[in-house]
Amino acid sequence: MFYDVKKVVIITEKLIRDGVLKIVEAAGATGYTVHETGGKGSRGIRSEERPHVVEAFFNVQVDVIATEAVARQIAEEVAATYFTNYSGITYVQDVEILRPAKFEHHT
Amino acid sequence: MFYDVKKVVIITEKLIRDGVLKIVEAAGATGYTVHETGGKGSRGIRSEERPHVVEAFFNVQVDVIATEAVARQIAEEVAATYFTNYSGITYVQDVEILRPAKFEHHT
Amino acid sequence: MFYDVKKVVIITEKLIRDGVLKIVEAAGATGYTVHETGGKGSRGIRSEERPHVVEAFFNVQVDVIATEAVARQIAEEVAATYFTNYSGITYVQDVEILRPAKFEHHT
Amino acid sequence: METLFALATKVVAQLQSATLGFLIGGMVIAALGTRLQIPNAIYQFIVFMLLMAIGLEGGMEIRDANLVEMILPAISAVVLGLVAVLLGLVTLARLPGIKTDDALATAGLFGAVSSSTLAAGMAALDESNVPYEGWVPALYPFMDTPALILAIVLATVLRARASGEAAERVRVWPIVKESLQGGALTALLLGLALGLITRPEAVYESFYHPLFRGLLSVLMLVMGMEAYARLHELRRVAQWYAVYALFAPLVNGFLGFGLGYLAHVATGFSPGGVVLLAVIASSNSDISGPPTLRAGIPTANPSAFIGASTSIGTPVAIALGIPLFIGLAEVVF
Amino acid sequence: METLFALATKVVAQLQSATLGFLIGGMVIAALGTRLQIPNAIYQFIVFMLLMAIGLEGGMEIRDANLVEMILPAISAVVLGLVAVLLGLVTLARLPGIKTDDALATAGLFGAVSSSTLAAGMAALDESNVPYEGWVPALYPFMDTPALILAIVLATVLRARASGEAAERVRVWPIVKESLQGGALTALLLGLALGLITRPEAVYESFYHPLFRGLLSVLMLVMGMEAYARLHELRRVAQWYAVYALFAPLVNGFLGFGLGYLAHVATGFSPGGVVLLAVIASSNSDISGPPTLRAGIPTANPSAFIGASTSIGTPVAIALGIPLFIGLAEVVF
Amino acid sequence: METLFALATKVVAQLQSATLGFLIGGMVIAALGTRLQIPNAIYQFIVFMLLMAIGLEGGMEIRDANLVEMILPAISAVVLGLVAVLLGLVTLARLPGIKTDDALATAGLFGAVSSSTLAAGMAALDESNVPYEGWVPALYPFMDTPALILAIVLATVLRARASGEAAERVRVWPIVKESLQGGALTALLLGLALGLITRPEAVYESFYHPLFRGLLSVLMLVMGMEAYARLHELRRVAQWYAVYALFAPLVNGFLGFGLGYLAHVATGFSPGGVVLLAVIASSNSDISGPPTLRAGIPTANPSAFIGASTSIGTPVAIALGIPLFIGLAEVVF
Ligand SMILES: Nc1ncnc2c1ncn2[C@@H]1O[C@H](COP(=O)(O)O)[C@@H](O)[C@H]1O
Ligand SMILES: Nc1ncnc2c1ncn2[C@@H]1O[C@H](COP(=O)(O)O)[C@@H](O)[C@H]1O
Ligand SMILES: Nc1ncnc2c1ncn2[C@@H]1O[C@H](COP(=O)(O)O)[C@@H](O)[C@H]1O
Ligand code: NA
Ligand code: NA
Ligand code: NA
Repeated sequence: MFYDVKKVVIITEKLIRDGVLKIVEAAGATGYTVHETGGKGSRGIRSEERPHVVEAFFNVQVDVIATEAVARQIAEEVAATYFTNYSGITYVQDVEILRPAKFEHHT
Repeated sequence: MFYDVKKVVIITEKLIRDGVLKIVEAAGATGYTVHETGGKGSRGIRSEERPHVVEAFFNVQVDVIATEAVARQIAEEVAATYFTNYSGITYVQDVEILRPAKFEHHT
Repeated sequence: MFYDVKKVVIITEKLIRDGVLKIVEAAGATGYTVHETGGKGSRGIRSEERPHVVEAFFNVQVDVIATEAVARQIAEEVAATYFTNYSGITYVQDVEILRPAKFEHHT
Repeated sequence: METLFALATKVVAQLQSATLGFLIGGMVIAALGTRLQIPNAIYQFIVFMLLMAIGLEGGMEIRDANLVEMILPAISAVVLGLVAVLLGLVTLARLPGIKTDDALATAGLFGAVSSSTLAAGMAALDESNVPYEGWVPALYPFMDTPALILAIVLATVLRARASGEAAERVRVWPIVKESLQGGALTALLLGLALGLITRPEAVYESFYHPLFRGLLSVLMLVMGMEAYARLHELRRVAQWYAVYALFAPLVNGFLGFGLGYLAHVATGFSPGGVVLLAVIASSNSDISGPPTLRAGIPTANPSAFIGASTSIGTPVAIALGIPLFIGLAEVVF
Repeated sequence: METLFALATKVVAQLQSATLGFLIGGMVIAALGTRLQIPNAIYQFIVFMLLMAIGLEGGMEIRDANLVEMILPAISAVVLGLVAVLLGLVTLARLPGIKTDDALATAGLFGAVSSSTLAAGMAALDESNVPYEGWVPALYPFMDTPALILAIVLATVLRARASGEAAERVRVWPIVKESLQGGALTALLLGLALGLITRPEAVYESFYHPLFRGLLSVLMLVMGMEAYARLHELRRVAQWYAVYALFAPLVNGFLGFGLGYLAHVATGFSPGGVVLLAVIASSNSDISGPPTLRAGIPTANPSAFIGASTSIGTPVAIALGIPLFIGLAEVVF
Repeated sequence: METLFALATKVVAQLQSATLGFLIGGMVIAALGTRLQIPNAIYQFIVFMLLMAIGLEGGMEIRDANLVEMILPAISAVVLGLVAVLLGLVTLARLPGIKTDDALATAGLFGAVSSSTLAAGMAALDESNVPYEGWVPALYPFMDTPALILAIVLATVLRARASGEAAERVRVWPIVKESLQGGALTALLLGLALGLITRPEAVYESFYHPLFRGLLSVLMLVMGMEAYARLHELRRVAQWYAVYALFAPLVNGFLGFGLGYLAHVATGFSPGGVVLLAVIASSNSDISGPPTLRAGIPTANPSAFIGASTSIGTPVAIALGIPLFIGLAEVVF
């Protein structure tokens, strides 16, 4: 049996990773996965290969599987908190999972 | 022309990567893509950055594009085989591809 | 408010990354994200871990969020230009984003 | 009394050693929240360099060594690995709230060997000008592999017995292979082979040997930072693991000293060799043991065995064990 | 006239130094589109090695140093860091089209310290056989942290005043912590502590010291390549940043030379120490300053401060500043 | 007869060399399924270090060298690169079941140069105390670039001819650039320039030179592991590639020895230089050649050229070629 939930993806500066993860956990997500990436957007190229002479100036991608409400809240909160001063994008996708209890907040 | 197929994603301990890939290939997938990741779930934080003093104790993410039947079978088999003793999650998504023959098992 | 757009993913040899990115930018995408990956497909295993004794012989994954038309055009153009001689796959997915203006070409 | 005082003085003097300083420094900066990172690639390369150096020297020494002298220490190593696991089974596993699987995995780790502790022991002996046979570090696999195998076999057998089923025959060879294929042991064994067969003197003297001590200092820093980082895992599990991790290195190490002493009397094993055997016994595998055990005893909780080993076992073996065994040797010999 | 000529000769001679060659070589090959990459892991490790070496030597020297001699130079370092930021506020920030936040972040970076420039200065003094007190490089944090803090505090206060709100009290301690937790400063401070407390002579002489110059050459190559790669960021912002980046290292450096000279007269600060203080003042933080500023002044545009610092400030400090201050010392002392 | 025997003895003696031991050791542990990995970052840095060392030494030597003596060897290098490709066209390309594109790409790789084989050759000459002109390793690009260009140009022309279309003019300059921008060649050329223009003696003697032999041993291990890992690619393609890969290094090497000998007679090229020219000719590009060829001849199957080169060509050149050419030199000179 597969169940419908959401995946929210945040791609942003490594520098604010910890802030993003705080929002993710506070919203009630049960976990997250982090990738190191490079990329280009409105604020220029960030590379994961070149020596990071400037410590922490490249991208991370955070993927969170969560219920629809939690996922949308994370996307909106991250964008509202950070995307005026820091570069980043966020998007939400449909996913089907097997163990819905694993992705619901244990209160 | 785009065709509808599925993507199954498995995020789990690097240690069991080879076992997961065996299931993927046995199910008839024609390929896979592997990412190194870090993350947090029910069993604590795994980081891809810190020295892996403990060899092989971080995460890999395996993405497989396959027909719906194959994708669901991979998700279920990986979960049944490994997720009692090892940490990990799996999910399935819709994707559209161009060359359907490339993702069907050649028997 | 969330808006529906597409994500196109290209997984191919690192060697042709710059060519792929040119197609991405020419098609009007406003940005992209690049991951280093390993994988296996019809042309054998590529690993991101082993020393790349052969410079540049492993995979990159390029993710582009764009309008449907742009996304499909990128997928088709990359496949037509490169996938006869180089290994690679491409697929398109639905995504919901927050700031549609960010992903439309500024002309 | 006087000897006890001499021992204490010796132990305190060792505390000023740079090796130990880097280990403790690593813990302190991690506790202070540093963003300093030794990249994983560097860490892996350092482990390779140290074990290749140990292997090469061992191989070159064995060429001219009296093989008979090696027999007793080698047997001692095997015995020490096995005894450590059995000791864990009759102590840790019997404690309240401890699962047998978790206990056996932990005892397996403490029976196995740590390359970082071994290298720290070699550096400490060099600093104290205590000579030892160059092949002693090569006893590593003689203790490591048997400990891991015994832990996995016992866990499998006891689990089967508990569930009332006939125990499936444990296939030992795959475990041996898995253990020897680990990065650290491969480097050691390859170094041994190259030291025995080829003429690596020039590359050893110009590269592996002079870099040994410096690379070790970086490794100590990493181990210290890791010890702190893993503490939170230890907090998730029963406190008995912390208690075990405090005593097991010392008990195993004294057993090693004892067997080494017998070999000293019987076949002239050097005092430095006795100390190093004790250090190896005292050490617990922090690199390649955990995945072997995770694969071999999948039902065991990794937080239990890794936290105990990395956060307490290794610091105890290095900071207490090494000075203690060196001090003891100065008193005994 | 004659002294000016002597100065010019000295500066030209320095241009043949290998250190500078690697820096310029890095720019050239980047401009030619090389695919050569020094892996990030290697870069991070080199920075660690250099700062650990600097720290260890500083710590070992401080053990036997006359602490009174260190007071004036240390105070000078703090003053230089603060003055650099204030100078930026009354020059760069007043220029047309320059946002105050961007100007303060840039001035903070130029007030802070670059480990690569510092290491290059040490190598240049060694090549010229100019001795200096071993603890001078350890003045690094005395200039770095105050500069970063002042820039962030001023930006916060001015922003509040501009928006008419009561300025929220800036909490200084988190900024100090954030700054000291950076990888480079941690390595330096840990090295200092280990040099003071333990006996790292052997590992320093066998590892950190002999590798210093070579690792520095690789770092110079990286900095050169990075300087070229960041040029495009500089092109996005007002040209005043380029002008500022050209003059600030020299102005800050000469101020450093001046204060150092006073310490020379007052408490016998060595000529080499004066030069090194000037080099530290002249340098601008290219590694750990930027994220601290990015976090502390989030409204500032990183393209402005990073481009100016990495692409112009660092090359100017190394290629012009260092030979200039060494030449000046030969003329003055 | 006697000379043949002397040659054989020499070759066997070389088999005990540590360099070769690491290469073969790498193959063996890969075959045994080791999990040991030399991280990619370390591998890339080692290649940089070796080629920078080669470049610096070459540059410093060229400063005082008689440029006339360099002319014949440099011309020989170009000729050898071109001849190797042409030989591949008239042999490999004519074999049954071999596509011309694949054959040309393979021949281009074997005409090009391997930095690892070159460094192994230098180490072997040093061990045998055979001196050579310090600029000989810098002949690398004189052979490498022409071979790659000729292979790509021929493939393009022949493909056009086969399809009946007018051959599009092949633009040679982009290929030259692409080839010289590769990481390995950049390091070599930058080293040359720095050696010529600046005074890198101190950093060379304290860093690049003493680490050379040790880093080479690690590189040999990587090449050995890689040779084994690529074997499966070779199995996918016609066996003629394996046959070609077995003979081409020796044929190309003997041609190199011959031309070098002529230069010896004509302008006094040293015996060690002759050997090194043979080694360069014998070597095949395993690092930067493949992507240049993949981009230049996209229709060629990489499994064919990479398998042949990495799994057979390089081991043959190092394990057979180097001892053979050194032995030959002892007999001839
Ligand atoms: N259209 C896009 N598609 C995919 N990734 C993007 C896109 N735009 C931005 N990004 C990613 O988000 C990061 C920050 O974007 P920005 O805030 O536009 O500078 C970039 O470095 C990319 O990694
Ligand atoms: N809710 C989640 N969203 C995204 N990734 C997750 C989530 N939960 C777990 N993961 C990933 O799966 C790994 C294993 O999870 P667990 O089995 O819960 O420890 C974690 O380390 C994460 O990388
Ligand atoms: N079915 C698949 N699912 C996921 N990734 C794939 C699949 N097939 C190919 N790939 C990826 O695309 C790369 C090139 O594939 P190919 O052109 O088939 O050799 C592989 O190395 C994989 O990373
Ligand atoms: Na042990
Ligand atoms: Na400064
Ligand atoms: Na060749």
